[in-house]
Amino acid sequence: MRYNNSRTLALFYCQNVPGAGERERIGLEKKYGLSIRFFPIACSGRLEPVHLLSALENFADAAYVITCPQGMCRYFEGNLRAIKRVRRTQDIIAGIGLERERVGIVTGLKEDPKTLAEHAEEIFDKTLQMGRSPVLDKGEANYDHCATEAH
Amino acid sequence: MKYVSRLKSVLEKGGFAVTSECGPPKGADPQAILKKAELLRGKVDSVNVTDNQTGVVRLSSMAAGVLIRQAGLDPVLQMVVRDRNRIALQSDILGASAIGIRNVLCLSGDHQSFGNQPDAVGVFDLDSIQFVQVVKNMRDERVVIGGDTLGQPPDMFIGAAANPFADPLDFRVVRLAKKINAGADFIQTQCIFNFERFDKWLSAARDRGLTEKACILGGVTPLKSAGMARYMKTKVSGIDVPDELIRRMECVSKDRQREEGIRICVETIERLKQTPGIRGVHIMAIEWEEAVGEIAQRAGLLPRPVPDDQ
Amino acid sequence: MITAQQKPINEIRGMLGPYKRILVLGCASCVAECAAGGQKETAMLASTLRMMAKMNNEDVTIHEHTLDRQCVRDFVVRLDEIISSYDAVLSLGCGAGVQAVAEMFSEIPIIPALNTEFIGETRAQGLWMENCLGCGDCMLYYFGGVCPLARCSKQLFNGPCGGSVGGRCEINQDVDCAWQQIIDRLTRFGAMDRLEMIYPPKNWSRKQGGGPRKIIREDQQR
Amino acid sequence: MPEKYVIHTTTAPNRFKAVSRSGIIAWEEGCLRCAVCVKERCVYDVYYKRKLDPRQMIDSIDNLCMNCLRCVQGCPKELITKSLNPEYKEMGDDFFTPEIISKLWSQAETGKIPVSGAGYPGPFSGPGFDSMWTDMSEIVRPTRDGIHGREYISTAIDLGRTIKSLRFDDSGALLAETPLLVDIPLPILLKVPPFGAISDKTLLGWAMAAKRLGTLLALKIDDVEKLPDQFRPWLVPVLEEDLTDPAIIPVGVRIVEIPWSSRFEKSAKIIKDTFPSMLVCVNIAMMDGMEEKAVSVADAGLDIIHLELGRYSEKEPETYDPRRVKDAIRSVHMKLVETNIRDEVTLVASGGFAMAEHVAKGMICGADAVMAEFQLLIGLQCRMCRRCATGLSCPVDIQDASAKWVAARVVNLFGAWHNQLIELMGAMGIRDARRLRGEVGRAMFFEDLDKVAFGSLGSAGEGFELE
Amino acid sequence: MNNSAKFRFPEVVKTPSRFRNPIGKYRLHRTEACETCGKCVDLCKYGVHVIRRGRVYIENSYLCVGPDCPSPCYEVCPVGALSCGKNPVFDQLGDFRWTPDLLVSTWRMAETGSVPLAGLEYKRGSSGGGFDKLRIVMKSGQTGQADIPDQDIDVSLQLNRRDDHGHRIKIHVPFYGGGMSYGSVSINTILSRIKAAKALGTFCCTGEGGYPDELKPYDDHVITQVATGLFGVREETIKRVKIVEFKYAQGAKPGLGGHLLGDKVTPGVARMRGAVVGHPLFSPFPFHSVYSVEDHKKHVDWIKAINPQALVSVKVSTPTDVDMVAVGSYYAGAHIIHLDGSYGGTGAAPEIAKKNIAMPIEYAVPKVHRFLTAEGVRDKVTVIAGGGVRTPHDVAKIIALGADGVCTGTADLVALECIRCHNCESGRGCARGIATTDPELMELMQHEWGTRRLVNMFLAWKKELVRILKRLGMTSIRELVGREDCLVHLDYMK
Repeated sequence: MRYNNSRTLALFYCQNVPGAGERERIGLEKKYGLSIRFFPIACSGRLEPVHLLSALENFADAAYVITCPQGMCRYFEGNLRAIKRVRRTQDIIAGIGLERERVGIVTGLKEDPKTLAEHAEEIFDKTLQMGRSPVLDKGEANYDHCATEAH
Repeated sequence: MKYVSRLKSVLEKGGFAVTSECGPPKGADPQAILKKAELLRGKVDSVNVTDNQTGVVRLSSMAAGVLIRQAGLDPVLQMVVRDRNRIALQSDILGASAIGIRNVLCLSGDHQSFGNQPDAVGVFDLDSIQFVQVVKNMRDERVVIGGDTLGQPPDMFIGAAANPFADPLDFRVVRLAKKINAGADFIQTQCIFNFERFDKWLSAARDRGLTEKACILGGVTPLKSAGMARYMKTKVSGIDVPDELIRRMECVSKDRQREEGIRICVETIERLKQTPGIRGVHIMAIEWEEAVGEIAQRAGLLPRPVPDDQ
Repeated sequence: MITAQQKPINEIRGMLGPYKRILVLGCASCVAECAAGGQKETAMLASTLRMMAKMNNEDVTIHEHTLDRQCVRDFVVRLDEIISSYDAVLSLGCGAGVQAVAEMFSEIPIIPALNTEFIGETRAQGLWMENCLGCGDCMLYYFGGVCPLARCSKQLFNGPCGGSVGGRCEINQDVDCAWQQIIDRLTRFGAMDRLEMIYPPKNWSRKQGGGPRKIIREDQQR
Repeated sequence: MPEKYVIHTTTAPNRFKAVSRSGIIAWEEGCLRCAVCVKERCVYDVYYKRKLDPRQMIDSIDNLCMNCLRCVQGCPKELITKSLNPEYKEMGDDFFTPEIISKLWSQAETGKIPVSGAGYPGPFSGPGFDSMWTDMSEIVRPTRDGIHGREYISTAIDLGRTIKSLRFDDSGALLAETPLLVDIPLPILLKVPPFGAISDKTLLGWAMAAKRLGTLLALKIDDVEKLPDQFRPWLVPVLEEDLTDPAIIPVGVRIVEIPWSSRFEKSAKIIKDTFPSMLVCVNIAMMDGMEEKAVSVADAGLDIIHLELGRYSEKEPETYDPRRVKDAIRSVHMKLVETNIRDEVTLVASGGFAMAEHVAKGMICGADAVMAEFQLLIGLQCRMCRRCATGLSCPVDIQDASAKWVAARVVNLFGAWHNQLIELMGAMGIRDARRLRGEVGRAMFFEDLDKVAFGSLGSAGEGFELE
Repeated sequence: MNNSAKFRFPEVVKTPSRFRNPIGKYRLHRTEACETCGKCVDLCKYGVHVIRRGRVYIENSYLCVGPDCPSPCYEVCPVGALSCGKNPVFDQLGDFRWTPDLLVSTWRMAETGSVPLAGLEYKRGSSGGGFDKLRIVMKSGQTGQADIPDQDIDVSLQLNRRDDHGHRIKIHVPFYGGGMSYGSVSINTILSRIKAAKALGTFCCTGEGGYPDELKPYDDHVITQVATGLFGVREETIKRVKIVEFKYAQGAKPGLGGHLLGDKVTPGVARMRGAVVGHPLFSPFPFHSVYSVEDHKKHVDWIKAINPQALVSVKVSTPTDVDMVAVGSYYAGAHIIHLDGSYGGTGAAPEIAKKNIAMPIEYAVPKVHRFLTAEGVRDKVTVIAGGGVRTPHDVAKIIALGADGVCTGTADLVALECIRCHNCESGRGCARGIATTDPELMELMQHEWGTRRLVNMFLAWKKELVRILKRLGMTSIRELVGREDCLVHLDYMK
């Protein structure tokens, strides 16, 4: 059951993304097994680089964020901040020789918002095209230091 | 006129070099420096010109060097990094070379707080070792810091100082090595009273092959009195005067202490002449330039070889 | 506030060289404010280093911990219980913090992860400006609250140099001429007379006259 | 206090961070690091204790925050906000609501009854048990001091048949056979839920909990073999089909459950013939006709009726509605009362009891005891996400939990329920749980009260507006 | 106090939040694009924007009324720098009974002395029953009373209706403050409530925690409580007051005793209650000396023997037989029957009790009113309802159902910026400095501020009650008592 696909994607998504309900999510989890770990968040602005890094460090081949469309954030600039933080994270991982694409952010479009399922599929396809993350061992996810200091 | 470094030529010919120093005056009178220089003429190969020694404002060492050069002596231009940044230092090297100064002694310099300008900023843009390297690069690679190429490179015999008596002992040899590796052609040491310590240092330097790479001139100073001996031991950091030497000074009457000082100095030079790896002496007769001739004479260092440029 | 920025990751990695058990040590004071060495940055750096180690198949243990202040012994001493588990400490403190930790734990290498920059002001979100050199002899009265030492590129004391044009410094169009600001401010509150005198050479002994400076306040001591 | 009145609990910490109702969103960009930061002034030190769990990506701040909003209201740059947690909102279902689930988590963790300040925050009333209030009396009721009290309140009940009267022969010897009874110290039986990431360790933990609580664990008959023999007296094997071969009944159990069918009497006879001292429980699904079935079980002289709301068992999925349980129990109870046989049989209900209050209310409606099932999972931090039922892995890896931890959590949970029952019974002036059964006189029902109070408030003619 | 001609209601003194960022329903946001044209500053009549040193700041985001705004700044900003949205914090405030709207509008009343201008539902919550499904029936358009000045509408209440030799006490508003003990709340909270009670010409109850000396100047406005623990009850305290309240039960935890956690028993609390510092205190349930109405009468007589003129109030919760209890209390000699409904506040109670035991006040009041009326004694006793009364509309509704007046509790605390986090009982107590005895936390609130907030809120309540009475065509709140015809219930409306 674990790693029934060869990649693991950590997917953080704003609760306002269409089709992000629990029911839909269970459907997606069935489809992807543990290949995608879904993390609904109250606002993409809640996500810090350390969350993305932690995901990459511990279990994920790629860590992506899906935000609500620009101008739709309940916190006004949560999704804008998320974009900056993702860029910063990309700089950090690039600095250690990881591909920038292992971290990314997708912003929904106001006019034609995609569902969580559509986003997930696109991002997961991208993930499959990447190699296995050199950070992860070939085996199990590692949570040895589960208590990472967060902020 | 083609100038050459007399110090360099003596050493290149395998001679035992003799240098001394004279401090520029606290005033603009050229005669003050020329008078001192005159006392040294024919007694030494080259004359160190100190650079605002102990942080006291004096006639510039560059100007004094020029005066001495013009008087036909071979100056060793002392330059401290305390007062000039890298622009000034490099520029002064070029200027010194242009007017015929052929020796430079690269120093950190005494801290400004010791002199009469305690409020001054201490520049210390480069340290002495970096400075040695910079001069070497200017001379050999024709480049200044940052990589710009020079037209005509300076012609400098590069010196540096070493103090075998400061702490930590083990690192003193490392520091000597760094100076020599940075490009020092010759080394003038702090004045030697404690041979036990000096020998340890020198033998470590020999073991590293440093005595082959650069010419080490042992520093000597004639003691004027027992009081001076005690003062140097206790008040001047980095100078080590053994107690037995102080006792020896104390054992003679006050009016004979100068004579005793010269005798000790001559003995020291004799011993240095026998020491493998020592290529000369640097006689620092502090405000007592008159003594230099006598010391040189009695130590069998005279006459000095006739310089090539004369 | 002291400002700092993280060193390039490869430089840090290089310094960590042979060490196997590393404590990444943050500081929750100034460097946290400038987002260089706080708890969050510490977690990020530790995570990054762990990833690097994994990528290179190195068996390295990296933990993080953040002190309230690295430059205060009372906080630093709390490391006493854990320090022996590590081969090296990677400090995200400012230079003062790094040295305070080093001073207390002489047996273990302390490696700086930051470049300490300057004493500065938080001008705007994400913008920090240098405005003090810590010269020990404040002259801001004469200069209308703008320090020519910190903010004039030439550290001039007696008025703008010939490079001041349109309120800009010759260094760069982005740099304000401190002297223009000084003059503007003094003019505004009618104190230009303060600039009539020749400001005497600066007394640098307050900054470096006696080697590293210290402040001793007996009333504050125990 | 005598052992029988107390359930000992010890804190059993969460293995995973609990999903919390809301979370702090604190933006760092623009943070001034004030000298007197509102974060440092947090009464609960949540910022100081902050940690990130990378497995769940849960920031501990969300669990520790007590919602005083002082940081939100104090941050000079208004960088801190509180937001509802999308995961929390989606937990469970409309019966096992997120609020109930998280309350059960904390009871299982601490063994303490939920206590809070301020008034009741919930809706005025609701369907099912939420439309009942229990009564109390101002003055003339026995004294008690709740769980802190000096007087004992018994929550023990008996399972099995009782006889209406005792008869003696001339010598004074008892004529009637004394009925077989199993007494349990609290009116709650445990039942292995129909789904869940259940491993042998989990089962063992539950059995340990049942033993420690002195109650019973109902489980599939095949699962009995997975447990050490020593637990047999606390297990109730459940047969899903009629019994033909008594050999499959594990020796040492005291009660066996069989399904109601047209042949249930035959199955029961086989059991009673083979194990004369064994109690037989008959499972009747909550659906039309259950009343008659219950009467038939009682008439057949069997011991226990298990009225089950058959949800996930897929037996009667369409009839599932936990809020009907109240009425189902009342209906069966009343039928048994009418048939004059109520006291001769034990009525156990299962399927609609999410909170301690439901136990008391279920008993008031007529049950002798209730069975808890999903609570056994929720106590282990289950979120009722039902991923396991669809073949997905459990987000809190229940299957990996140690039996010891499982037992401690379940004991804590029902220890807390026990104390809540005592609170409620104390307020009602009832000192014995057996007297709670069918005591509708000490309950108030929304429908009745509402109609009496407001039924006449119904007219607003032309030219009027409502405010 | 009896000389009502002299009494004047206090003026509203604007009293903003004691926190830097008051919480509002909407939130405005300004981007860097702002060019400081100042249009928004001019346009906004709520004072949201301010201009300072060449920059416009959003200073009072909480005053924004969102879509209710007649001239929304965010629609006219020439560079589109402004946007408006619901404050996300708002969503997670409150609960079914105290909705975020109710909390915020109560805060607004406590700040300004008026109901909110726009944007907030301040009349009812969303509990789905009782008050929240009752509506007041008003004649459309103007009524004859519209021309009467507000001050001529009488909202006062005579508390002694027995015509005995007890004090003749009139309260100038139809509500007084319910019991909150010294220990469960801070002295600042107590002082705020009692000072507000004095200013408004009404009373406030000490609860069962003693009678702190700080209250001496307000003796004429204090109701002191005698409860099962008898904490702090002394002859002297009984003599000092005009009203004594027996607490038989508390609506939030009927049938259970009181419980003050050890942490809250500070030296001051211990001294007041005659207890040991740091040890939890229990009030048993019920009075162990009262097993009948006759026993109860002995209690009442005891008070009357000590303080013959004192009015006696009997606080009971709401069991099925609440009507019997009320009648019994009347015959035992009580002046006031104080019914405490099950959904009221508390410093700490098991959740199982708060929700499940005894009936909501909306049921108890008509039951008692009808029974007392049938018994022919309704005019002889004052019925006070408490436990779940949150708004002036709730006051009007419960009076129309048969109460004479109401008793407030949670609303007072909300005015003091209680946020209903439900943590009154934990650790050091209320993190917002209201229900705590922690010296540091107590400092968060000063009673001068608290008094002004409470006065403001109750003046807003009074104003709203007057408005309701006028629309109902009444000149006195007495006319409203038991007027069920002024109410409809949405579930039963034809």
